[in-house]
Amino acid sequence: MIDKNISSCATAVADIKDGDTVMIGGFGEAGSPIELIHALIDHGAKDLTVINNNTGSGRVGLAALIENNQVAKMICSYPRTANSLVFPELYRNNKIQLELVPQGTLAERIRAGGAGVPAFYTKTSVGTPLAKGKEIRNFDGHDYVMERSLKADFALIKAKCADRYGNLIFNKTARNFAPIMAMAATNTLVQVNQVVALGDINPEHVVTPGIFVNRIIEVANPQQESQLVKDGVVYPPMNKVAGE
Amino acid sequence: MIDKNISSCATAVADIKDGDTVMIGGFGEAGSPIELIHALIDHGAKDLTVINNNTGSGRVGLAALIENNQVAKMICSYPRTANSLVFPELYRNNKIQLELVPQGTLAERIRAGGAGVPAFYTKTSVGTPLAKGKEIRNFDGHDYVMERSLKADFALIKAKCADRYGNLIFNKTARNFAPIMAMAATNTLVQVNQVVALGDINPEHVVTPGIFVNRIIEVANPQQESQLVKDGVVYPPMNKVAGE
Amino acid sequence: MNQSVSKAAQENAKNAKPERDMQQVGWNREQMAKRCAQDIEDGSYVNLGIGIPEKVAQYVPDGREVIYHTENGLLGMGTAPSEDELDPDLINAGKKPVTAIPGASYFHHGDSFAMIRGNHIDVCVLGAMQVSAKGDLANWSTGAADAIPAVGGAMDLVAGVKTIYIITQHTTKNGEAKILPECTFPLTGQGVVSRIYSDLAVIDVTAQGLVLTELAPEVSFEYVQARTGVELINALG
Amino acid sequence: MNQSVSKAAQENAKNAKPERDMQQVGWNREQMAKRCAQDIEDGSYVNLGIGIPEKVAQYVPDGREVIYHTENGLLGMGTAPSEDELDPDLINAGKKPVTAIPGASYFHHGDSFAMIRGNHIDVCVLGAMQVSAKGDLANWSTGAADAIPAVGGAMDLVAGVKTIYIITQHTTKNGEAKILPECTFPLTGQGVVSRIYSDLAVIDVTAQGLVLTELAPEVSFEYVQARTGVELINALG
Repeated sequence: MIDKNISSCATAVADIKDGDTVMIGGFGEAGSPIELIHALIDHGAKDLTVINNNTGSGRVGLAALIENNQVAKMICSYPRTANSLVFPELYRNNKIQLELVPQGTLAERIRAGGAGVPAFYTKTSVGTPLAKGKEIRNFDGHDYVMERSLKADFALIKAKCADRYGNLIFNKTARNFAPIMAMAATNTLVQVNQVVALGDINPEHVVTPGIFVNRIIEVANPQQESQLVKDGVVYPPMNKVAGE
Repeated sequence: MIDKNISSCATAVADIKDGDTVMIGGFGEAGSPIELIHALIDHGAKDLTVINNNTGSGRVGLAALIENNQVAKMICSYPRTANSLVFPELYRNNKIQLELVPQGTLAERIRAGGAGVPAFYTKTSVGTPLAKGKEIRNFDGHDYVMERSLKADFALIKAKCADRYGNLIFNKTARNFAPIMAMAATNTLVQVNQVVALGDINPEHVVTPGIFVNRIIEVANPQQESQLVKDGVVYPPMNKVAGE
Repeated sequence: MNQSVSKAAQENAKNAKPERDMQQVGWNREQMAKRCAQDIEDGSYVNLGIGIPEKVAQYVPDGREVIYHTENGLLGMGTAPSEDELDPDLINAGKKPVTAIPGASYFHHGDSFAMIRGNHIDVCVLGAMQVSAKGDLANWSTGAADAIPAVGGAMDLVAGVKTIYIITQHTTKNGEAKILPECTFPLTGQGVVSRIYSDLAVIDVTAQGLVLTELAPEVSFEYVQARTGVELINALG
Repeated sequence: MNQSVSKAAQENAKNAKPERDMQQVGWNREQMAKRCAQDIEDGSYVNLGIGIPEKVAQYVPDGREVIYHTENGLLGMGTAPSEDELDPDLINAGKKPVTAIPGASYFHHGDSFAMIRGNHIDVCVLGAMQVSAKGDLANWSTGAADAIPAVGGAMDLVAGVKTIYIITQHTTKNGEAKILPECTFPLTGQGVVSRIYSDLAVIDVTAQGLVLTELAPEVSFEYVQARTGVELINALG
């Protein structure tokens, strides 16, 4: 019998190893799997390569994972945002690597990783510093840059609903990178607001078919990143310096 | 104001020119836009390159378009099926060209055409006659073949519902090639069973966003290819030889 | 897959041509499918080819939940429909009417073959015209000049699915070997086959060569070897 | 887009440095957005960058229906939400809360950038740090050594959208020209800009060079030319 439900985020992330590549869903806070990220902080795996569009904000979620020195390298398109404090400081001090990728190329590299395409060509970044060192090739009179696919050992994503097969639906623009990351990771871990019965999701409405999902963890009332940042929350709490 | 509704299939296909490339949706009869194809037969554009997974069956729809000598070249994965009579005879007599493409490569080439990717690499067909003359390249110890994208001047597809923006939903496995063909064609013509009001399709359930659709034609009760074949229908009727 | 064999094939497969018994020897079609079904694990995502492979679904042992993929855009394919359920828009890759189980999902061809190409399907069971000692598969064309070439999704499946099982008669109707040192027909894929379920035996493709791991009842290793174009390793003796 | 300008930029842009009037000359931010909005055609699919470009949506003339794309996965973006409508899962590319109009659709990042890369979006309006005579655009980085590089979707947009409009102050805060023979900052894209809407003028990028087609009220061609790093073609006189 297929039942991808896992009892806790801690159990779900338990086999993430030092040095693994981890894709983390979300665009800003929309779709950010805060509870799974915090479980990964508790778990402690280090030297991770993390793929996310940004680098988190405040001192929770992805930013906290970075602050906790678990991330050796970020692959992202926009590492600085409002309330992004952790990454810029580490980056300026050469304590974290950055592979900067245009957002659409990042998405397509992930999609290619999931679709069994090792490399593809795109016009994006031709003639810019981000094409440096990459193969340029002319097709039909236009220059394109060759980009390699991205895969991951784990994907940590958030969805609205799942059934026990792992079929997923999302909420509005929180969908963003999750469906393609689910395709590109060996192990896809999904925190969902609600687990529903098999058949409750109309087969026409499934966004991510269960074949791309390995573990489901129901987190009925997930925390909201912006609220945590507003409240000055620091994760893990012990990282908070006395007197702060 | 945006209203992509067109009054008739005849009007919708009127600007298809001799020599155009036309993608036609459907996998067998599921999703085959019979009424649009018949309008194209009435219209008469010739020397077409047609992209479809098959070559039609009986003497209606795509098979009839081929029989009517409008197709110079087929790009498809499986040109012979049960009740496929027209193509094999023309092919054996060198009256039609065939570019045979593995089904998944066909799909990915179309998707690439729609996604602005001029070429990509795939393992499919490596070491087989279908890779002949194509670039083979090794990534991470495995050989891949380079495949070019496919685009079209027109796509003729069938959907279940549309709104005036051109947002589409499909019925079951009749979805097949339609969403990617809609992306890859300059002009996407869609026959739909029902046109609904704006907002009647849940934004979470839209399969093909309206940006990929140019013209909608409501065909409330489309003909079913298998029924036509069973009934011995020939299109256009005048092609039926006396005494048949 | 077209399992018929051309004149060219008959002339090429010269390795072993004992007379084929008219009487039933070894497993019949149902039994081959049943034997293969034993190796479909609980929780697998499986794509079944047209013909005998389709029958595998009927024989998966009780207690195992298996999800069937059909490359025309459905995960969670069910059994054939009743008259009432029949919908010409709900078909399988063989263009036959099917049903969808609770927990199914529909998607377009691009996404469907991303599943295949991206190594997400666990097992694909296909028929064969020829299999080589290295696991090369030929099952789409005899290479005959007058044939209408047609490949469908076969090349994508063998290139992308994690494990490829072959169900095939051990020899052609005329008794020629289908398991050969090299395929003489055009390939579907190189080194893609993991295991062969024939009417006579179960044979694994390994780095050491073809290993016979199981014999049909009342069939001897020698009987199988005599009908095989390459030397088999006998794991039973 | 970060519109601040580094020391390096100040040193590099030596072509034209007249004193900037403290008093308002030419169009203000709202007027620039309004002028640009006149050129957004009925039925267009439009992506608006952060900052002044966002304001364009407010000024599209009545009677035109325009559909806004935001690259984080929404076609049919509406106005800012009321308190009641606010949903942190419904945001734009600038991570600000938005709404969705009837007829909207959600999709994932792969599909969203397929729309962009595949030339399906008609118009993108962006800010600029520098624009060259050939329509090269620099709007993502000053190239300063200590800057945290961040590109977002800018390179994808300029490479994939059919028409790129730029709304920008004609000069930097220090009065240096932003329209230059060559961009000195790292490029976002080569030869991608179609038209520039500055506070002083509307300028088209053509094969013949930069063509001034319109002047802000009370602004002379000579005034604009003096603040531009390349020779302009005057289409008005």
